[in-house]
Amino acid sequence: MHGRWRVGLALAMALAVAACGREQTSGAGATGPIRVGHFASLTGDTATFGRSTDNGIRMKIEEVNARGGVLGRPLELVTEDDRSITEEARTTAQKLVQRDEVVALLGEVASSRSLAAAPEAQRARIPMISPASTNPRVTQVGDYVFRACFIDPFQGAVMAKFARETIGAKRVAILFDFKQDYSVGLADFFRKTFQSMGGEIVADERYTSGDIEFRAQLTKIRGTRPDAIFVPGYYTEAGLIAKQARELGITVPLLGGDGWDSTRTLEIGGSAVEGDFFSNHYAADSDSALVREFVEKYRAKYGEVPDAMAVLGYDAAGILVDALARAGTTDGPKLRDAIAATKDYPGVSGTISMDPQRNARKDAVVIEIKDGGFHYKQTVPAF
Amino acid sequence: MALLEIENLTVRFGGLTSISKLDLAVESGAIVALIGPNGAGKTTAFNVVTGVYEPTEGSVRFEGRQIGGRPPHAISQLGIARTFQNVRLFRGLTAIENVRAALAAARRSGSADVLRPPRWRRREAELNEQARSLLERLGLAREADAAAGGLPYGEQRLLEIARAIATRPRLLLLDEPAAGMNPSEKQALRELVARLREEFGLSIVLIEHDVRFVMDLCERVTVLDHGEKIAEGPPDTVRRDPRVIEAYLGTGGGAA
Amino acid sequence: MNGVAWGGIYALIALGYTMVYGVLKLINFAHGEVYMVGAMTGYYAAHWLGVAGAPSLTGLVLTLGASMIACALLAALIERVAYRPLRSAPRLAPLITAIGVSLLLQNLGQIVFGADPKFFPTLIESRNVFEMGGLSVSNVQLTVLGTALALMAGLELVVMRTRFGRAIRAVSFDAPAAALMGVPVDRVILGTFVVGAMLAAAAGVLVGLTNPKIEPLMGVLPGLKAFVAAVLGGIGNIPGAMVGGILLGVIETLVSGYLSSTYRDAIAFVLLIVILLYRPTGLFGVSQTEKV
Amino acid sequence: MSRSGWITVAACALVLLALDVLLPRVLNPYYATIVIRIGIAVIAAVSLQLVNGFTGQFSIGHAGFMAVGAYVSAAFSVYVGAGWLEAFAAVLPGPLARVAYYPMALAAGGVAAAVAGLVVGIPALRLRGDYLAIATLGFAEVIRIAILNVDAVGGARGFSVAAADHPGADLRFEGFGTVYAVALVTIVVISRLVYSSGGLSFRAVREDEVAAASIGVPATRVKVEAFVVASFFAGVAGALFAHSEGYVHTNSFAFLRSFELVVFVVLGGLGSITGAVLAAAVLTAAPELLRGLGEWRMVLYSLLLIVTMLVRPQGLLGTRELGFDWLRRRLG
Repeated sequence: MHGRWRVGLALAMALAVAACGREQTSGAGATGPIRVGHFASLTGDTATFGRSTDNGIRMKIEEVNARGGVLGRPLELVTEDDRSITEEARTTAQKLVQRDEVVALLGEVASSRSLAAAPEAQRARIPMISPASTNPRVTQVGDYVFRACFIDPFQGAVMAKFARETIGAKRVAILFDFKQDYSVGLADFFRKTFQSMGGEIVADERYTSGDIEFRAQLTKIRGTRPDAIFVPGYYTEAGLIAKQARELGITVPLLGGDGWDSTRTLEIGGSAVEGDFFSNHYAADSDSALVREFVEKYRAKYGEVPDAMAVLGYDAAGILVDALARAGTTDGPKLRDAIAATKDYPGVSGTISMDPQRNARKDAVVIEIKDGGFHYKQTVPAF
Repeated sequence: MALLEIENLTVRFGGLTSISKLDLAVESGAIVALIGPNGAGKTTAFNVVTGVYEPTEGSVRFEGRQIGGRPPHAISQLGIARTFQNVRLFRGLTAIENVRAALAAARRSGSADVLRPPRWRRREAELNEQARSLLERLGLAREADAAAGGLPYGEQRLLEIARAIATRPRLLLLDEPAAGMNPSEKQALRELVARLREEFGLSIVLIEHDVRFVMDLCERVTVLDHGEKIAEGPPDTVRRDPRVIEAYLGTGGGAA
Repeated sequence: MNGVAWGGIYALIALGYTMVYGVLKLINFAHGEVYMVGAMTGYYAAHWLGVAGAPSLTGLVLTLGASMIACALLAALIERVAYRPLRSAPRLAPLITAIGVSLLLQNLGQIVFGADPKFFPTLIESRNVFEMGGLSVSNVQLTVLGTALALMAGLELVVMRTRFGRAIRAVSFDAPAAALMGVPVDRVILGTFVVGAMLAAAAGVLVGLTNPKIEPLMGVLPGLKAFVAAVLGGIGNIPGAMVGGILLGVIETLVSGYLSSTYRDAIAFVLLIVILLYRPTGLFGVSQTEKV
Repeated sequence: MSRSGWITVAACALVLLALDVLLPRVLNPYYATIVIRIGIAVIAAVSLQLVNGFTGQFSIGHAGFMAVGAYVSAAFSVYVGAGWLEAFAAVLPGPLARVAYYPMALAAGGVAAAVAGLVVGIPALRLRGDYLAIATLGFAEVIRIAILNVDAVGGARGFSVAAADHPGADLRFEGFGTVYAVALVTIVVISRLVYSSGGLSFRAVREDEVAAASIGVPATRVKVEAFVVASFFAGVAGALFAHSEGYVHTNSFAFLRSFELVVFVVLGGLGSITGAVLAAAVLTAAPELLRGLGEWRMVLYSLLLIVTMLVRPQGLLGTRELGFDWLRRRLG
């Protein structure tokens, strides 16, 4: 019994130490480093995304610091984990704003968590840039909320155009993740655009994130004989869907969105994803010097090819740094105005301007999966 | 009219007949014993009367009302209380809480409990007083605030009786109240049962193995064996009944 | 067909729940995480043993063996540290340590294995061995089902024919009495955990074969559903868990195939509720009428 | 209620009002959010204690009723209440209009959850022990998935508690006073329910259902009552959650939340209201307090659970109440 009490005591002390641990680092004065907050899912369901954006952001911040920082001050990145939990995104954002006194917030990838946190940024008058939340409502929360990516309607429309014009598909089946608003949104806008271009949606099937079994839906889709299948989900399921589709003898190309952008798609899909296409924010094999340089540096630093989340994290941090320099101050409202005025910022994911709704306006690329790799297929310009 | 009238009662579980065509009447104010070897169906009879089991056939009437098949709590509210063979107290509650629970069970009012108007306080004090006096009458006053589960076995049996009486029954069913008691405790219990009948105007049916225990306590004895009534009458007659002797000896019971 | 393979996996996990429940009346919420660790150690074992690159049956057997041993050790450790000290505690106390262990393994898993999903190596080259109409059967599915059935048959043999099995049944029936009869209750309980964990480990490896995405949180939902399957069959009842698991797998697949995947997760629970309302102790559960 | 009772209530109201005004000035929004979440967790935990701790029924689906409360109250506010709030604001000063409106939103959530509790409770409470547990879990998941499929409350996109057609109506509400007043009401109501002679029925059912029936306690009805009352307060907690967060998503009410509530109740001590309060407060704050540990924080959190349970198998307080006699004298 004594042993047990001792363990309990040790734990209690660890708790106390942990509780006090961060307290000493408060107060970013006008001369110290400029603090930037990043709230992300470093653990939990969508840990991959949070880790990638954090890598991208960290890389950008280090680059800026190596060049002497901004406004004559170094940048300091404070990242907090929200465990992929909706309401914890809000507390992490508050913690960064209140305790770490960050000048701006970067995050989240998942739209639901961005929506939960955005009101806090708005209220504190601290600009927030979401690297990759594509749901239109995120930036509608208020004028301090921005995003570094295009929105679902655009991406859905891009793939609809691609399917109709480039592939020449007339009949398309949709298989989407009804629990991810991202997937639901893409499917919606794909459907609308594709139909308005004279195409026909022959099947509208659903799955749930976390599923590993799609044969039932795919069997139904097979019966409708589509020219292509739109699968606007995340890579975690896309590869499996492709694999099971091929097993069932479905040979038409699968089309996806930026959620496919992960080496995992290849790893799991293997030969099954060959000949499929997806829309993305950038193509790693693009001939743009900016992209090449970024990919090389990223690979040297982290030992892997950056996915879109890393790129968007990098660009979100880039937009912020650019705006800080133009604003000449860390003052929230002025920084907000500077971000809103972003025009033709040369990001890795394209040339970015903020539109009046605070969405990044830029081109999308379509990637083809060929020879076990991602290859640039074509650019679909912003419209 | 008898207080409790059981007519032609049969209880079957699957293919097993536990009680067969039992007739039994308990007059108001009587103390009746139900005896018989293990598995004779005595406790089953109690369970049917208190609504734990439904009769397969036959009728159970209490004060002229058909009660067979009614839920246990409703039967309790009509005025039948019981104790259990294997003592079922609310072990985590104190002795007095066990009694108060029974005093208050039938007249609960959640809104009064929450709002606690002055009359609620008066009633609460009253219940407390009643519970205490009941414990006193059973010699448990000193244990009022002790956890029921921690009481000595004999006191647990007494507390269970107190709890049963707290429901203000007219008929009290005691299932082997003397089990596990030594002779002097048994003697005390016998006196107590007799006294309770007087003080609370009860009719009592008790299940007992020990024929001697019921001898000078009960007016009538009913003997069950294998679910059937094999004898009925005043204790002395029943004791000499050859079928009773056979039933007891046949199961090797030296209880008689 | 695929539903049957899935059902086999649910059944394997459900067995662990049911056996532990049988001997301890404990819902071992950490069981889903043992399954996760089974898949993870299978992943590492396959790479370490060098069988990841070359699909072979020996590779599969070796991987299965390695992960079953690893999980057996893990389960023994969990039982010893988190459950045994609470043997005489209130019934819900070990339930909370079970939840604690479950959280611990999830979070440690994200640190030790990394939070990113991993992809289980191909231990069997997939091909269709049978196809008819909409029904196709792959050799992977057959392997999964075959292994699951073999393990279940093995378990049945152990439980019905060995001294250890008798001891398990004795403890399930009445632990204090079994102890009086000289059954080493502590060792039997430990053994039950170990056997359950080995089955869960096997389930983890088998899942890796059909659906290679594995990650530290993969145990949560299958763990819960396997528990549902165990209750469906009547918790504490070994054949019940097998039938419950396979039933759940088949029904889920049918529902997402013919109705809508939207309701697939809900259907498991709706089904459960309906069955419980009609048979309050599961399909094969013995209704225990309390002696009054 | 006696005069001293009224005085106590008035004093409590004053203190809460003072907190409402003062705390936002003292605490930054980050701590404020944590303090509010603690209040909400306390309400949910104490209400679950009535079912699990006092009536002895094992429900592990309490989050489902929070979800009902959260979504119904949020939908009520967005589609109906926003208009009322605007109408109130036309005749009353802003804060007063909000004070007048919020009880309605909370009541909407509470009543909806209570109805859900009744609908679920009547069939489910026939089940016993672990079968009941799994059925409640099942109902909670079914409720959650059903909500996920209702487009009017956002489905998978989540639901913002803001009415587009009534921009003037600020539906978010983050008053400490309100949350803690509700928490206090919950604690008082539930402790008065169980700590009274009539309330002994709950514990009698917990201790022995057969014996309880034998003294005239309608066991099934008592269980359903406990379930409905608990669901009501869970619904109120959900409503508070929705209005203080300003955005709700079904993910917040998954079975993990239900488990968390069960942990509060068992860790605090089954049958102890103050125990549930204590455990809910500590365990809600812990993940935030442990942030300094980085990725190890949840590891430590789970170790904390395990070790506490090993050291105190009966829960932090067992069935005792912390300073309850004092509180009872004050409020009685």
